[in-house]
Amino acid sequence: MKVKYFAWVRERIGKAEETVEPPPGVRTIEDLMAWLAKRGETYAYAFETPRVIRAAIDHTHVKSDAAIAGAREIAFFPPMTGG
Amino acid sequence: MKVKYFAWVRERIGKAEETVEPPPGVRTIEDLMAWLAKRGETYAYAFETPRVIRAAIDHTHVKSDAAIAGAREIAFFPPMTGG
Amino acid sequence: MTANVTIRIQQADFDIAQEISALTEGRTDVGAVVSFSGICRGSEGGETIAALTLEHYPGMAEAEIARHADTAMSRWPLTGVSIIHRVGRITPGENIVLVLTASQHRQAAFAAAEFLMDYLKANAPFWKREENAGGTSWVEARHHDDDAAARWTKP
Amino acid sequence: MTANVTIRIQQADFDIAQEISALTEGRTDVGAVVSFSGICRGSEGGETIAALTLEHYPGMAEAEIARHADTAMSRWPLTGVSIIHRVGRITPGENIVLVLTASQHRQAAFAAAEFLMDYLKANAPFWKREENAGGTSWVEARHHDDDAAARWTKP
Repeated sequence: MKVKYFAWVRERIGKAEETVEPPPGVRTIEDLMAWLAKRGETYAYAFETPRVIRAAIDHTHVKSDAAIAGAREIAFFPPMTGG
Repeated sequence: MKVKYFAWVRERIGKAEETVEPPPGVRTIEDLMAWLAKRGETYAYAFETPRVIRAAIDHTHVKSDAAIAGAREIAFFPPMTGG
Repeated sequence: MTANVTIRIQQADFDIAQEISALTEGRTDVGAVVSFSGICRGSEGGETIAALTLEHYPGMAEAEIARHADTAMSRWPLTGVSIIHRVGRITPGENIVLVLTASQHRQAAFAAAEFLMDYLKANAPFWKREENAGGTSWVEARHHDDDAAARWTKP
Repeated sequence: MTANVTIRIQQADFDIAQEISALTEGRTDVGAVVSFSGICRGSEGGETIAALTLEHYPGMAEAEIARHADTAMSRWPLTGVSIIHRVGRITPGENIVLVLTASQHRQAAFAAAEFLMDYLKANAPFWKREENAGGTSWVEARHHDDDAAARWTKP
Protein backbone atom coordinates (compact mmCIF):
# COMPACT_ATOMS: atom_id res chain seq x y z
CA MET A 1 0.00 0.00 0.00
CA LYS A 2 1.01 3.57 -0.62
CA VAL A 3 1.71 5.75 2.42
CA LYS A 4 1.84 9.56 2.24
CA TYR A 5 3.19 12.04 4.76
CA PHE A 6 2.41 15.74 5.07
CA ALA A 7 3.75 18.82 6.88
CA TRP A 8 6.07 18.01 9.80
CA VAL A 9 5.39 14.28 9.54
CA ARG A 10 6.82 14.48 6.01
CA GLU A 11 9.73 16.69 7.14
CA ARG A 12 10.68 14.41 10.02
CA ILE A 13 10.59 11.25 7.90
CA GLY A 14 12.31 13.00 5.04
CA LYS A 15 10.05 11.72 2.30
CA ALA A 16 6.57 12.54 0.98
CA GLU A 17 5.46 9.01 0.10
CA GLU A 18 6.51 5.42 -0.17
CA THR A 19 5.10 1.95 -0.72
CA VAL A 20 5.11 -0.35 2.30
CA GLU A 21 4.14 -3.99 2.91
CA PRO A 22 3.22 -4.30 6.58
CA PRO A 23 2.94 -7.86 7.98
CA PRO A 24 -0.55 -9.35 8.56
CA GLY A 25 -0.54 -8.47 12.27
CA VAL A 26 -0.68 -4.77 11.40
CA ARG A 27 -4.44 -4.30 11.27
CA THR A 28 -5.27 -0.71 12.24
CA ILE A 29 -3.96 2.81 11.72
CA GLU A 30 -2.54 2.62 15.25
CA ASP A 31 -0.75 -0.65 14.44
CA LEU A 32 0.63 0.88 11.26
CA MET A 33 2.02 3.92 13.09
CA ALA A 34 3.71 1.65 15.64
CA TRP A 35 5.13 -0.51 12.87
CA LEU A 36 6.37 2.50 10.86
CA ALA A 37 7.94 4.03 14.00
CA LYS A 38 10.31 1.01 14.10
CA ARG A 39 11.66 1.61 10.59
CA GLY A 40 14.34 4.01 11.84
CA GLU A 41 15.17 7.12 13.79
CA THR A 42 13.40 9.54 11.46
CA TYR A 43 10.21 7.45 11.67
CA ALA A 44 10.50 7.12 15.45
CA TYR A 45 10.75 10.93 15.63
CA ALA A 46 7.76 11.48 13.31
CA PHE A 47 5.54 9.06 15.25
CA GLU A 48 6.83 9.82 18.76
CA THR A 49 3.40 11.13 19.84
CA PRO A 50 0.96 9.07 17.74
CA ARG A 51 -2.15 10.55 19.39
CA VAL A 52 -1.53 13.97 17.77
CA ILE A 53 -1.19 12.47 14.29
CA ARG A 54 -4.23 12.37 12.03
CA ALA A 55 -4.78 9.77 9.35
CA ALA A 56 -6.79 9.34 6.17
CA ILE A 57 -7.56 6.17 4.22
CA ASP A 58 -8.24 6.72 0.53
CA HIS A 59 -8.86 10.46 1.07
CA THR A 60 -11.23 10.07 4.03
CA HIS A 61 -10.41 11.04 7.63
CA VAL A 62 -10.29 7.98 9.92
CA LYS A 63 -9.68 7.33 13.61
CA SER A 64 -6.65 5.43 14.86
CA ASP A 65 -8.64 2.21 15.36
CA ALA A 66 -9.73 2.12 11.70
CA ALA A 67 -8.88 -1.11 9.86
CA ILE A 68 -6.37 -0.71 7.05
CA ALA A 69 -7.38 -3.83 5.10
CA GLY A 70 -8.04 -3.00 1.46
CA ALA A 71 -6.62 0.54 1.68
CA ARG A 72 -4.86 1.79 -1.43
CA GLU A 73 -3.49 5.02 0.07
CA ILE A 74 -2.99 5.89 3.71
CA ALA A 75 -1.86 9.37 4.77
CA PHE A 76 -0.42 10.66 8.05
CA PHE A 77 -0.35 14.33 8.95
CA PRO A 78 -0.57 16.82 11.83
CA PRO A 79 -3.86 18.57 12.73
CA MET A 80 -4.92 20.72 9.80
CA THR A 81 -4.38 24.47 9.68
CA GLY A 82 -6.05 25.56 6.47
CA GLY A 83 -8.53 28.32 5.86
CA MET B 1 -42.11 72.43 14.03
CA LYS B 2 -41.26 70.70 10.79
CA VAL B 3 -43.05 67.43 10.01
CA LYS B 4 -41.81 64.98 7.36
CA TYR B 5 -43.60 62.05 5.77
CA PHE B 6 -42.11 59.06 3.98
CA ALA B 7 -43.22 56.17 1.76
CA TRP B 8 -47.01 55.56 1.81
CA VAL B 9 -47.56 58.09 4.60
CA ARG B 10 -46.10 60.72 2.23
CA GLU B 11 -48.12 59.37 -0.73
CA ARG B 12 -51.42 59.36 1.17
CA ILE B 13 -50.94 62.89 2.52
CA GLY B 14 -49.64 64.11 -0.81
CA LYS B 15 -46.71 66.07 0.54
CA ALA B 16 -43.23 65.27 1.82
CA GLU B 17 -43.01 67.90 4.55
CA GLU B 18 -44.70 70.88 6.10
CA THR B 19 -44.48 73.17 9.09
CA VAL B 20 -47.21 72.79 11.69
CA GLU B 21 -48.13 74.58 14.93
CA PRO B 22 -50.06 72.09 17.08
CA PRO B 23 -51.92 73.54 20.09
CA PRO B 24 -50.44 73.10 23.60
CA GLY B 25 -52.65 70.08 24.36
CA VAL B 26 -50.75 68.05 21.72
CA ARG B 27 -47.95 66.64 23.86
CA THR B 28 -46.92 63.26 22.43
CA ILE B 29 -46.35 61.60 19.08
CA GLU B 30 -49.71 59.87 19.55
CA ASP B 31 -51.42 63.22 20.20
CA LEU B 32 -49.74 64.69 17.13
CA MET B 33 -50.94 61.83 14.89
CA ALA B 34 -54.51 62.25 16.18
CA TRP B 35 -54.30 66.02 15.61
CA LEU B 36 -52.84 65.64 12.11
CA ALA B 37 -55.52 63.05 11.22
CA LYS B 38 -58.12 65.79 11.64
CA ARG B 39 -56.52 68.10 9.06
CA GLY B 40 -58.41 66.50 6.19
CA GLU B 41 -59.27 63.36 4.31
CA THR B 42 -55.75 62.63 3.06
CA TYR B 43 -54.42 62.92 6.62
CA ALA B 44 -57.22 60.78 8.01
CA TYR B 45 -56.32 58.11 5.45
CA ALA B 46 -52.57 58.31 6.23
CA PHE B 47 -53.13 58.02 9.98
CA GLU B 48 -56.09 55.61 9.89
CA THR B 49 -54.06 52.92 11.72
CA PRO B 50 -51.68 54.92 13.92
CA ARG B 51 -50.19 51.85 15.62
CA VAL B 52 -48.46 50.75 12.41
CA ILE B 53 -46.84 54.15 11.86
CA ARG B 54 -43.33 54.73 13.15
CA ALA B 55 -41.98 58.10 14.23
CA ALA B 56 -38.66 59.83 14.68
CA ILE B 57 -37.86 63.04 16.55
CA ASP B 58 -34.78 64.85 15.30
CA HIS B 59 -33.52 61.74 13.47
CA THR B 60 -34.01 59.34 16.38
CA HIS B 61 -36.65 56.58 16.51
CA VAL B 62 -39.21 57.22 19.27
CA LYS B 63 -42.28 55.45 20.62
CA SER B 64 -45.76 56.89 20.32
CA ASP B 65 -45.77 58.15 23.92
CA ALA B 66 -42.63 60.26 23.38
CA ALA B 67 -43.02 63.95 24.23
CA ILE B 68 -42.72 66.31 21.27
CA ALA B 69 -41.75 69.41 23.26
CA GLY B 70 -38.62 71.01 21.84
CA ALA B 71 -38.60 68.88 18.66
CA ARG B 72 -37.33 70.61 15.53
CA GLU B 73 -38.20 67.83 13.08
CA ILE B 74 -40.70 65.02 13.49
CA ALA B 75 -41.06 62.28 10.87
CA PHE B 76 -43.79 59.70 10.28
CA PHE B 77 -43.29 56.61 8.17
CA PRO B 78 -44.25 52.94 7.76
CA PRO B 79 -42.07 50.12 9.13
CA MET B 80 -38.74 50.21 7.36
CA THR B 81 -37.82 47.87 4.52
CA GLY B 82 -34.18 48.69 3.78
CA GLY B 83 -31.21 46.39 3.41
CA MET C 1 -4.05 51.36 13.93
CA THR C 2 -7.40 52.99 13.66
CA ALA C 3 -10.48 51.45 12.10
CA ASN C 4 -11.61 52.49 8.63
CA VAL C 5 -15.26 53.47 8.51
CA THR C 6 -17.12 54.26 5.29
CA ILE C 7 -20.84 55.03 5.10
CA ARG C 8 -22.44 56.08 1.85
CA ILE C 9 -25.98 56.39 0.53
CA GLN C 10 -25.89 56.74 -3.23
CA GLN C 11 -27.76 56.13 -6.47
CA ALA C 12 -24.70 54.66 -8.20
CA ASP C 13 -23.69 51.01 -8.02
CA PHE C 14 -20.64 50.04 -5.95
CA ASP C 15 -17.53 48.02 -6.74
CA ILE C 16 -17.03 45.37 -4.06
CA ALA C 17 -13.37 44.70 -4.95
CA GLN C 18 -12.55 48.39 -4.66
CA GLU C 19 -14.34 48.68 -1.33
CA ILE C 20 -12.50 45.62 0.04
CA SER C 21 -9.18 47.11 -1.11
CA ALA C 22 -9.99 50.31 0.76
CA LEU C 23 -10.28 48.29 3.99
CA THR C 24 -7.15 46.19 3.51
CA GLU C 25 -4.66 48.22 1.42
CA GLY C 26 -1.44 49.07 3.22
CA ARG C 27 -2.27 47.22 6.41
CA THR C 28 -1.24 43.74 7.52
CA ASP C 29 -3.42 43.40 10.61
CA VAL C 30 -6.52 42.27 8.68
CA GLY C 31 -7.02 38.51 8.65
CA ALA C 32 -10.66 38.30 7.60
CA VAL C 33 -13.03 40.32 5.44
CA VAL C 34 -16.70 39.45 5.23
CA SER C 35 -18.84 41.09 2.58
CA PHE C 36 -22.59 40.93 2.25
CA SER C 37 -24.23 42.11 -0.94
CA GLY C 38 -27.97 42.40 -1.12
CA ILE C 39 -29.27 42.07 -4.67
CA CYS C 40 -32.66 42.90 -6.22
CA ARG C 41 -34.45 39.65 -7.10
CA GLY C 42 -36.74 39.19 -10.07
CA SER C 43 -39.59 37.67 -8.12
CA GLU C 44 -41.02 37.52 -4.63
CA GLY C 45 -43.42 34.79 -3.57
CA GLY C 46 -44.00 33.76 -7.17
CA GLU C 47 -44.78 37.29 -8.39
CA THR C 48 -42.52 38.95 -10.94
CA ILE C 49 -40.80 42.18 -9.90
CA ALA C 50 -39.86 44.65 -12.64
CA ALA C 51 -37.95 47.01 -10.35
CA LEU C 52 -37.63 48.39 -6.85
CA THR C 53 -37.48 52.06 -5.99
CA LEU C 54 -35.74 52.85 -2.73
CA GLU C 55 -36.57 55.94 -0.74
CA HIS C 56 -34.68 57.06 2.37
CA TYR C 57 -34.78 59.70 5.06
CA PRO C 58 -31.73 61.86 4.34
CA GLY C 59 -29.84 62.79 7.47
CA MET C 60 -31.50 60.20 9.67
CA ALA C 61 -30.42 57.27 7.47
CA GLU C 62 -26.76 58.27 7.66
CA ALA C 63 -27.05 58.89 11.42
CA GLU C 64 -28.73 55.53 12.06
CA ILE C 65 -26.16 53.63 10.02
CA ALA C 66 -23.26 55.45 11.71
CA ARG C 67 -24.72 54.63 15.12
CA HIS C 68 -24.97 50.94 14.20
CA ALA C 69 -21.42 50.94 12.82
CA ASP C 70 -20.22 52.42 16.14
CA THR C 71 -22.12 49.75 18.06
CA ALA C 72 -20.54 47.02 15.91
CA MET C 73 -17.07 48.46 16.51
CA SER C 74 -17.61 48.55 20.26
CA ARG C 75 -18.87 44.95 20.33
CA TRP C 76 -16.30 43.30 18.06
CA PRO C 77 -12.60 44.01 17.44
CA LEU C 78 -12.99 45.31 13.89
CA THR C 79 -10.32 46.95 11.77
CA GLY C 80 -12.89 48.40 9.39
CA VAL C 81 -16.54 48.67 8.40
CA SER C 82 -18.06 49.87 5.12
CA ILE C 83 -21.76 50.25 4.51
CA ILE C 84 -23.11 51.41 1.18
CA HIS C 85 -26.85 51.60 0.59
CA ARG C 86 -28.25 52.48 -2.80
CA VAL C 87 -31.41 54.52 -3.35
CA GLY C 88 -33.49 55.21 -6.45
CA ARG C 89 -34.70 52.71 -9.04
CA ILE C 90 -32.99 49.31 -9.04
CA THR C 91 -33.77 46.45 -11.43
CA PRO C 92 -33.45 42.69 -10.81
CA GLY C 93 -29.85 41.52 -10.64
CA GLU C 94 -28.59 44.92 -9.46
CA ASN C 95 -26.95 45.53 -6.08
CA ILE C 96 -28.96 47.20 -3.31
CA VAL C 97 -26.68 47.18 -0.29
CA LEU C 98 -23.11 46.32 0.70
CA VAL C 99 -21.84 45.62 4.19
CA LEU C 100 -18.13 44.91 4.67
CA THR C 101 -16.48 44.05 7.95
CA ALA C 102 -12.75 43.47 8.48
CA SER C 103 -11.06 42.00 11.53
CA GLN C 104 -8.07 39.97 12.62
CA HIS C 105 -10.25 36.89 13.03
CA ARG C 106 -13.23 35.51 11.17
CA GLN C 107 -15.75 35.21 14.01
CA ALA C 108 -15.78 38.96 14.67
CA ALA C 109 -16.12 39.79 10.97
CA PHE C 110 -19.02 37.35 10.47
CA ALA C 111 -20.90 38.38 13.60
CA ALA C 112 -20.56 42.11 12.91
CA ALA C 113 -21.71 41.76 9.28
CA GLU C 114 -24.82 39.81 10.35
CA PHE C 115 -25.56 42.29 13.12
CA LEU C 116 -25.29 45.24 10.72
CA MET C 117 -27.51 43.61 8.10
CA ASP C 118 -30.17 42.69 10.68
CA TYR C 119 -30.21 46.27 11.92
CA LEU C 120 -30.30 47.78 8.45
CA LYS C 121 -33.31 45.62 7.57
CA ALA C 122 -35.28 46.49 10.70
CA ASN C 123 -34.18 49.99 11.71
CA ALA C 124 -32.55 51.99 8.94
CA PRO C 125 -35.06 54.46 7.42
CA PHE C 126 -35.31 53.08 3.89
CA TRP C 127 -38.49 52.01 2.11
CA LYS C 128 -38.88 49.85 -0.96
CA ARG C 129 -41.60 50.31 -3.56
CA GLU C 130 -42.05 47.43 -5.94
CA GLU C 131 -43.09 47.56 -9.60
CA ASN C 132 -45.00 44.42 -10.48
CA ALA C 133 -47.77 43.21 -12.75
CA GLY C 134 -50.39 45.02 -10.65
CA GLY C 135 -48.65 48.40 -10.79
CA THR C 136 -46.60 49.57 -7.84
CA SER C 137 -46.87 48.72 -4.17
CA TRP C 138 -44.86 49.36 -1.02
CA VAL C 139 -42.98 46.34 0.24
CA GLU C 140 -44.31 45.24 3.62
CA ALA C 141 -41.93 44.87 6.55
CA ARG C 142 -41.41 41.31 7.67
CA HIS C 143 -41.78 40.44 11.37
CA HIS C 144 -38.97 38.05 10.73
CA ASP C 145 -36.60 40.99 10.26
CA ASP C 146 -37.62 42.52 13.59
CA ASP C 147 -36.94 39.19 15.28
CA ALA C 148 -33.54 38.96 13.61
CA ALA C 149 -32.62 42.44 14.84
CA ALA C 150 -33.94 41.72 18.33
CA ARG C 151 -31.63 38.74 18.88
CA TRP C 152 -28.66 41.14 19.21
CA THR C 153 -30.23 42.93 22.17
CA LYS C 154 -31.14 39.83 24.17
CA PRO C 155 -29.25 39.61 27.48
CA MET D 1 -32.37 26.66 -11.63
CA THR D 2 -29.39 24.64 -10.56
CA ALA D 3 -26.77 25.76 -8.08
CA ASN D 4 -23.35 26.94 -9.25
CA VAL D 5 -20.49 25.16 -7.51
CA THR D 6 -16.84 26.13 -7.96
CA ILE D 7 -13.97 24.54 -6.05
CA ARG D 8 -10.38 25.43 -6.86
CA ILE D 9 -7.01 24.95 -5.19
CA GLN D 10 -4.46 27.19 -6.83
CA GLN D 11 -1.22 29.12 -6.39
CA ALA D 12 -2.60 32.24 -8.10
CA ASP D 13 -4.56 34.95 -6.34
CA PHE D 14 -8.29 35.25 -6.97
CA ASP D 15 -10.51 38.14 -8.03
CA ILE D 16 -13.49 38.39 -5.67
CA ALA D 17 -15.57 40.58 -7.99
CA GLN D 18 -15.14 38.09 -10.84
CA GLU D 19 -16.07 35.17 -8.60
CA ILE D 20 -19.20 36.97 -7.35
CA SER D 21 -20.20 37.74 -10.94
CA ALA D 22 -19.88 34.06 -11.81
CA LEU D 23 -22.48 33.27 -9.11
CA THR D 24 -24.93 36.03 -10.00
CA GLU D 25 -24.57 36.78 -13.73
CA GLY D 26 -27.66 36.04 -15.78
CA ARG D 27 -29.83 35.00 -12.88
CA THR D 28 -32.36 36.99 -10.89
CA ASP D 29 -33.06 34.52 -8.09
CA VAL D 30 -30.05 35.57 -5.99
CA GLY D 31 -30.88 38.03 -3.22
CA ALA D 32 -27.80 37.70 -1.05
CA VAL D 33 -24.12 36.96 -1.57
CA VAL D 34 -21.78 36.53 1.37
CA SER D 35 -18.05 36.45 0.76
CA PHE D 36 -15.35 35.57 3.24
CA SER D 37 -11.74 36.32 2.39
CA GLY D 38 -9.00 35.04 4.65
CA ILE D 39 -5.88 37.17 4.42
CA CYS D 40 -2.27 36.54 5.57
CA ARG D 41 -1.53 38.78 8.56
CA GLY D 42 1.87 40.32 9.30
CA SER D 43 2.01 39.19 12.90
CA GLU D 44 0.59 36.56 15.21
CA GLY D 45 0.63 36.98 18.98
CA GLY D 46 3.11 39.87 18.71
CA GLU D 47 5.55 37.97 16.50
CA THR D 48 6.26 39.20 12.98
CA ILE D 49 5.43 36.84 10.11
CA ALA D 50 7.42 37.22 6.89
CA ALA D 51 5.34 34.72 4.91
CA LEU D 52 3.23 31.57 5.08
CA THR D 53 3.72 28.54 2.89
CA LEU D 54 0.62 26.42 2.41
CA GLU D 55 0.84 22.73 1.68
CA HIS D 56 -2.15 20.54 0.85
CA TYR D 57 -3.04 16.92 0.17
CA PRO D 58 -3.95 16.89 -3.53
CA GLY D 59 -6.99 14.79 -4.25
CA MET D 60 -8.15 14.63 -0.67
CA ALA D 61 -8.35 18.42 -0.27
CA GLU D 62 -10.64 18.77 -3.30
CA ALA D 63 -12.76 15.81 -2.15
CA GLU D 64 -13.13 17.16 1.40
CA ILE D 65 -14.08 20.62 0.18
CA ALA D 66 -16.60 19.20 -2.30
CA ARG D 67 -18.13 17.08 0.45
CA HIS D 68 -18.54 20.14 2.68
CA ALA D 69 -20.00 22.16 -0.19
CA ASP D 70 -22.56 19.37 -0.73
CA THR D 71 -23.40 19.35 2.97
CA ALA D 72 -23.90 23.13 2.90
CA MET D 73 -26.20 22.86 -0.13
CA SER D 74 -28.30 20.18 1.53
CA ARG D 75 -28.64 22.22 4.74
CA TRP D 76 -29.37 25.65 3.28
CA PRO D 77 -31.24 26.75 0.13
CA LEU D 78 -28.18 28.03 -1.76
CA THR D 79 -28.06 29.12 -5.38
CA GLY D 80 -24.27 28.85 -5.47
CA VAL D 81 -21.07 28.15 -3.57
CA SER D 82 -17.48 28.98 -4.53
CA ILE D 83 -14.46 27.94 -2.54
CA ILE D 84 -10.96 28.88 -3.63
CA HIS D 85 -7.98 27.95 -1.46
CA ARG D 86 -4.49 29.10 -2.35
CA VAL D 87 -1.35 27.05 -1.78
CA GLY D 88 2.34 27.93 -1.97
CA ARG D 89 4.09 30.96 -0.49
CA ILE D 90 1.85 33.83 0.58
CA THR D 91 3.06 37.11 2.09
CA PRO D 92 1.24 39.41 4.55
CA GLY D 93 -1.68 41.24 2.98
CA GLU D 94 -2.23 38.53 0.36
CA ASN D 95 -5.38 36.45 0.11
CA ILE D 96 -5.36 32.85 1.38
CA VAL D 97 -8.91 31.63 0.97
CA LEU D 98 -12.24 32.70 -0.48
CA VAL D 99 -15.67 31.32 0.40
CA LEU D 100 -18.71 32.67 -1.43
CA THR D 101 -22.28 31.66 -0.78
CA ALA D 102 -25.32 32.89 -2.69
CA SER D 103 -28.95 32.46 -1.75
CA GLN D 104 -32.36 34.09 -2.03
CA HIS D 105 -32.13 35.27 1.58
CA ARG D 106 -29.33 36.48 3.78
CA GLN D 107 -29.61 34.04 6.70
CA ALA D 108 -28.83 31.01 4.52
CA ALA D 109 -25.89 32.74 2.86
CA PHE D 110 -24.37 33.84 6.19
CA ALA D 111 -24.86 30.49 7.91
CA ALA D 112 -23.44 28.48 5.01
CA ALA D 113 -20.36 30.70 4.69
CA GLU D 114 -19.59 30.37 8.41
CA PHE D 115 -20.16 26.62 8.28
CA LEU D 116 -17.80 26.24 5.32
CA MET D 117 -15.06 28.36 6.90
CA ASP D 118 -15.29 26.48 10.21
CA TYR D 119 -14.96 23.17 8.36
CA LEU D 120 -12.10 24.37 6.17
CA LYS D 121 -10.18 25.48 9.25
CA ALA D 122 -10.66 22.22 11.15
CA ASN D 123 -10.96 19.50 8.50
CA ALA D 124 -9.57 20.43 5.11
CA PRO D 125 -6.10 18.92 4.61
CA PHE D 126 -4.00 22.08 4.39
CA TRP D 127 -1.03 22.98 6.56
CA LYS D 128 0.62 26.35 7.10
CA ARG D 129 4.33 26.85 7.68
CA GLU D 130 5.30 30.25 8.98
CA GLU D 131 8.48 32.21 8.26
CA ASN D 132 9.37 34.34 11.25
CA ALA D 133 12.39 35.76 13.05
CA GLY D 134 13.33 32.31 14.39
CA GLY D 135 13.30 30.62 10.96
CA THR D 136 10.32 28.55 9.92
CA SER D 137 7.78 26.66 12.00
CA TRP D 138 4.53 24.81 11.38
CA VAL D 139 1.47 26.69 12.57
CA GLU D 140 -0.24 24.81 15.39
CA ALA D 141 -3.91 23.91 15.11
CA ARG D 142 -6.16 25.81 17.50
CA HIS D 143 -8.64 23.88 19.66
CA HIS D 144 -10.88 26.85 19.11
CA ASP D 145 -11.22 25.87 15.44
CA ASP D 146 -12.28 22.33 16.35
CA ASP D 147 -14.91 23.75 18.68
CA ALA D 148 -16.15 26.09 15.95
CA ALA D 149 -16.50 23.17 13.52
CA ALA D 150 -18.19 20.98 16.15
CA ARG D 151 -21.05 23.42 16.73
CA TRP D 152 -22.52 22.49 13.33
CA THR D 153 -22.85 18.82 14.27
CA LYS D 154 -24.60 19.37 17.59
CA PRO D 155 -28.14 17.94 17.68
